[in-house]
Amino acid sequence: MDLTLSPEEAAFREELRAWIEANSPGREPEGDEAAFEFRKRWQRELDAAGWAGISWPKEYGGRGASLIEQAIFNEEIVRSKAPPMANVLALAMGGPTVIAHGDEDQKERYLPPILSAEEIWCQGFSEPDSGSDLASLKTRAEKTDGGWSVTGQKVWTTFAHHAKWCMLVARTDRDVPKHKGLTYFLMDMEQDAVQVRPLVQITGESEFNELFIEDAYIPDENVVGGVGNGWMVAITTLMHERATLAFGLQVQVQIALLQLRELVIERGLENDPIVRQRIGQLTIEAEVLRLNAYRGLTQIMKTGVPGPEGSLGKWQWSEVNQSLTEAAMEIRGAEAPLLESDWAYRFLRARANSIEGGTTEILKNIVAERVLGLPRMGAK
Amino acid sequence: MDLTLSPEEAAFREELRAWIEANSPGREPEGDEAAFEFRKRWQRELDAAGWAGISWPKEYGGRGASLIEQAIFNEEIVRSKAPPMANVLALAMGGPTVIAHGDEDQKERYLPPILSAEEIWCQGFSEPDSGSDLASLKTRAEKTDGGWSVTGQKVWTTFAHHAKWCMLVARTDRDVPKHKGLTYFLMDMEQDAVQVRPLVQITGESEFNELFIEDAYIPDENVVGGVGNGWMVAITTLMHERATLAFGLQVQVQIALLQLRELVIERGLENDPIVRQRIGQLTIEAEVLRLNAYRGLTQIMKTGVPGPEGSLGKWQWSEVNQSLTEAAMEIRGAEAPLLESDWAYRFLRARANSIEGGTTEILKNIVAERVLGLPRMGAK
Amino acid sequence: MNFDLNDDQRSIKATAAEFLAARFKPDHVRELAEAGSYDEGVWKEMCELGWPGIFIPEEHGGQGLGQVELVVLMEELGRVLAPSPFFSNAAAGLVIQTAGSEEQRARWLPGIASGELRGTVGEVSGDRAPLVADADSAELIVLLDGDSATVVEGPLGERVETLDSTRRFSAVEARAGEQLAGDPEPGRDRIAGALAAELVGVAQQTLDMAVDYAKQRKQFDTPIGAYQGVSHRCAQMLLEVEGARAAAYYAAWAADAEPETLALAASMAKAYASDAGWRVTASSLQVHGGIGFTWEHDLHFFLKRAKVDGHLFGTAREHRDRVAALSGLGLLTTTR
Amino acid sequence: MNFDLNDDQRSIKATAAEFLAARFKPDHVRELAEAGSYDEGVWKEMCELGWPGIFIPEEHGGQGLGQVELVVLMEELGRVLAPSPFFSNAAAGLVIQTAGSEEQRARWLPGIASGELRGTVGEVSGDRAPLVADADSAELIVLLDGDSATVVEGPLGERVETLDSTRRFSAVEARAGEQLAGDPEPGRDRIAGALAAELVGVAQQTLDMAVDYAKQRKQFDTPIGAYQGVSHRCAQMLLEVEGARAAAYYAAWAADAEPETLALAASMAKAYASDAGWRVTASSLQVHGGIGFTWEHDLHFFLKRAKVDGHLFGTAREHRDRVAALSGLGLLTTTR
Repeated sequence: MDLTLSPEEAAFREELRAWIEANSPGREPEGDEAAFEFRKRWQRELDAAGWAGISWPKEYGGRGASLIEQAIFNEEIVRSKAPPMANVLALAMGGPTVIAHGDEDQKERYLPPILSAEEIWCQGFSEPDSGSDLASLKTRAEKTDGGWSVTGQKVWTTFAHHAKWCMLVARTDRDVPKHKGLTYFLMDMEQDAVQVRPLVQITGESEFNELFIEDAYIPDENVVGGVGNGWMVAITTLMHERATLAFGLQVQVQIALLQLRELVIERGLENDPIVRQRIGQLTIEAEVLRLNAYRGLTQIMKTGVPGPEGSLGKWQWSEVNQSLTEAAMEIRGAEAPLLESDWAYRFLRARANSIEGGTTEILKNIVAERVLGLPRMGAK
Repeated sequence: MDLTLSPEEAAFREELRAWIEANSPGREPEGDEAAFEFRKRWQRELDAAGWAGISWPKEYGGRGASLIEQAIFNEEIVRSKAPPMANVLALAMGGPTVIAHGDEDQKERYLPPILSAEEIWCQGFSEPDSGSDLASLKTRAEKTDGGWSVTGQKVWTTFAHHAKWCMLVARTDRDVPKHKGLTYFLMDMEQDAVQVRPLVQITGESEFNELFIEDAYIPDENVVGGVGNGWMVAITTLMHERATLAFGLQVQVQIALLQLRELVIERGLENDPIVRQRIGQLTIEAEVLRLNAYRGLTQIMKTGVPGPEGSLGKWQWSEVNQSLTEAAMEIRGAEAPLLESDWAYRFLRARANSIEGGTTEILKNIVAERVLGLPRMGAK
Repeated sequence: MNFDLNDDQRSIKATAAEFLAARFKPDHVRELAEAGSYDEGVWKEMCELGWPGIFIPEEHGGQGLGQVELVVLMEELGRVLAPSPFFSNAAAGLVIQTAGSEEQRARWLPGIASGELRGTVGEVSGDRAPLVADADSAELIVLLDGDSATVVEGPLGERVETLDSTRRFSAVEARAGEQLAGDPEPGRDRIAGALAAELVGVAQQTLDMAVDYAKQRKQFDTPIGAYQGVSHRCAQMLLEVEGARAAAYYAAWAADAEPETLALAASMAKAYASDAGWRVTASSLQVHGGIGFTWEHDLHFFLKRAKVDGHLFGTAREHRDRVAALSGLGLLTTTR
Repeated sequence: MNFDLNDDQRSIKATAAEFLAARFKPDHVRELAEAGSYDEGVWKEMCELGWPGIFIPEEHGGQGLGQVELVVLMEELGRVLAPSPFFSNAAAGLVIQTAGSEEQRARWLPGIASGELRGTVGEVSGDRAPLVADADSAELIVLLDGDSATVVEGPLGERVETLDSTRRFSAVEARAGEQLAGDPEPGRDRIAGALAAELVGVAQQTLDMAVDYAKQRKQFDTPIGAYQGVSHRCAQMLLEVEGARAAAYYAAWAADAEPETLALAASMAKAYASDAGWRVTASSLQVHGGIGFTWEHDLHFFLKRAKVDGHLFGTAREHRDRVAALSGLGLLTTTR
């Protein structure tokens, strides 16, 4: 057991810190378009300096470093208040999925423009009627000459309005049990058959989109992992989502906790015993979240693949973040309802944490069945 | 809406208070046998003065008063620190079940000795393998000449060692779906075929017993509600359990809360903000419990039968009582582990609250399905 | 003893429910909320029905009913999330009625009862009242500061945006005005109790929405309400809604029939309902899943109202502490 | 960076688990608990294996390993609920090793390491230490009182009965003795961390029991573990066990490798594990239903140990407050 950085890891961090300090792009501009362009430029700079695909293999343009170094990178980006990269879904999920299940042509075609942010990716899994039950999705792909014609609706699609490629799961065979008839495609978003409509959230903002797809064309060579294997390929994407993105989330919790402590001091509540219990508990839970994130990485590095334990981290994160933002409301007292503070926004936004990327109910099912080995629901 | 006592109710309470003050039997003696005899004597006195079956019809020896008066009686007994009556299960559950489902002979035979505590009753529903799933019980009754021969095992049987009669549910037909093959019997406990073994609890005490029944004889006339109707009759018993006993439980919570406040003062913690929040919350929950108990009575008086809402009260009571005893442990701090205080016992005893008389999981099912009308588990 | 509404109260409830369901359909409430405005026509109708004066004595132009009847209306108004100055105006009436001198009551209550003189109440903290409902339209603003209540002329203050866009708030600077003669505490307790009842309505509505959705929505070929993860959550919501309702009606009854227990009962109701309101509406969102997180679904308006109500006229924490103080070493509360 | 035991530590863990499973079978533990006694033979074996000195430097007769190795043993001891003076003796060693002068360490540590001179630690509150494990058999009693630690000769005190009959406690009057030279705080933190690890073992065992039972026990023709009411509860137990384990091992690592974060890490571990230990064992009882409430089932011994451990060397509330104090406005903790 050794929680200190190895000399290589320490060197990596030092180099990265120095580089970020020298190259930090400053404050993000206002406005969605401008901010996104800014993030793309920032990613190009990171990529040029070899920081874009930390844990990707060298042969595909990555750094070939360990997941620990990937985690250090994520921590340092947040810590330094540098903006995130533009192509986060492709870097964390799409790329690793192509690396795991794509053929050589696909790897050559898709991976470089992911790293350079030339081609942004989005994820088309969820549908209005198949939230947690992914395998029940209804978007269908009909075979045509040399490709597929896709029709359906997707929802909760981040970055869809910026994206060139969509990781799309669609039904290619309606005559087999529902998990078996799915195929994983890379769909070109630049066609009229794909319409993007922003989805306004309860916060008033719109991070997500709906996709309306009508007779979109996808060539055969854009099938990843083979026709009918979409379920398995999609699981790879989701496992990477929970394992890798979760890491960045715990860092954000640490930052939010710092800000919450500042709020407590600002309000003169640092000696309020009830507030202290609350902050103490949140500090402990955030630390446990951080430790479990590292334990998770250690596990993945040993076994090679993210396991169902990643669900624990996502679940715990959602509880800590909800509890933290509720604590901020309590600390703000009579003024908590005012929208003038960012805390009111964060408080509302946190309600989605226990739904997005797997509802807590589904995560508990996964933990119960796949980690604890309890019988599946409905088993006799 | 009128939460004041009506003139009749107020007069009832005054009369009762005066009577208890004049007739209070003093402290219960030590030892199970002696204490039980004491409670029997006390019940006989109450019965002689017309206080034993407050809400039972006059024709069966009761007072013919309302459930509100029954509730007032229960409150006053606890408030005055008088001992409980000996035959609680028969008064609250067995008698009302006979009144609802028994024939005239049965009413005449069984009801008077319940009131006078001449014949104590116990309840034989639960079995080791059929805790929440009552209908899966395995104790079987085979038809013999003029009666039934019963074999099986029962558990969690309070007062079995004092009891003359057992409300026994047994399977009389194995060839029909499980709810349908049950029959409700009154089994004579005074036969060698019925062995009683005390069941030691985690508290070290034994309130409950196991019954080992081997070829016990029950005559035909001891079937209540007809052969094959045991499920329906048993539900009546359980409804009365949740509706009526719950009332006494909330009064006990009020008393415990008083003692907890005394503990807080004794420890000099009355200005500790965390303790105050805890006590404040418990006070509120205990009050809500009390109010809901009265609302429940109002409902029963309107509709005539206890409904599934009684499950809410039992569930809420278990949470309040567990929370209250845990608070006592926190307030006792470093000395909480010591057995010298009664709080340590109560704390352990409270763990059973969410299991006995219907687990919280089952109560939530009942509320979800029967109050909210949600689909049954496993529904498609 | 009868823990149930009497026939008159039940009839008020049924009439109010019907009226409000017709006037405040979800789409209309959404329109008003998005515009940050009220429906003045419906407010006029309410005035014609005598609602603003329901608890005000007949001698002052009211209906001469009590806090229980007010609370019946508040619950129903919460159920539809009525964007309306009803609450702020009633709050002013409650304080003036309980703390005003005979002359002050005679001067102000008739206008409040008829809706011709609109009032509101703000709680001062430091040198301002940060969140005063409808101070931008009320003609009479009662400022509560510790144990004093001062009446100043409105409209006043600066509009502020809160989470709850179905109610209009302003920040008002503290200032001198006409002092009310009596203790404002009982009035404040009645206001807290009225908010508790509004929270009951809000929570009940989101529970109903969750139950309906859980019956229809299928996942893995099964209605989600057949999963204990959802059904037990709904049962918990019911427990809390019923608890809040019992506490809110008890507080209302105490205000009318047993004023000496009002302070304790009101704090119990506001503490319990503030927690329950938030927890139940948040639980309903979890049952709804992603759709509940969208602006186009109505749920969020309820969630936000519940959260904001929880912070008005004392948070749960403040009221819990007061309950601890008021219950002290008190004797066992038995049946009254 | 590697958040996992190294090969040596894994081997210690496996050996300890095997040894303890053989020596402390449930029926034997029950026998000892009901008699209120320890198995002296097994204690001798532990001494022969060098366990009492696992963290004590070789120059003082120990194995020269660290807090992580001690915590590995504590977790395994917790798993079988070993009735043994191991913990109390280790506690004395931890305080003397960190707060004793060179001479004091040389005088006492070898006896503690070999088990020939048994020690224990009591926390004084007012004029007595109300709960000192094994004070009735220890020859050396360290009394902690604020920032002073005093060594007095044992055995001492009066046996007291606690919820946990698998451990023997006495109340000891405060008295004068030989002062330890240094600050007892790091020693106390190591003790709290060791208890956190014991709680992890206790909780893990009851989680395993719950999962096994949930697979076998059928109700309504279905294994109860197929109901979300039970399966989600078990998932929650796992979350808390894993959280407690992460915090406990981190605190142990900090003691060995980064003493400046020990205080914070130890308080985090003890607070989290005290809550988790109690909640997980209580949850296991709920999963077991009635059978878990009987004396004849083993579960209650675990539940009681967990509750009592939660109150030793600082309750969750005390440690949480200390976490708040120590984290203050501190900077973000990034990877070390």
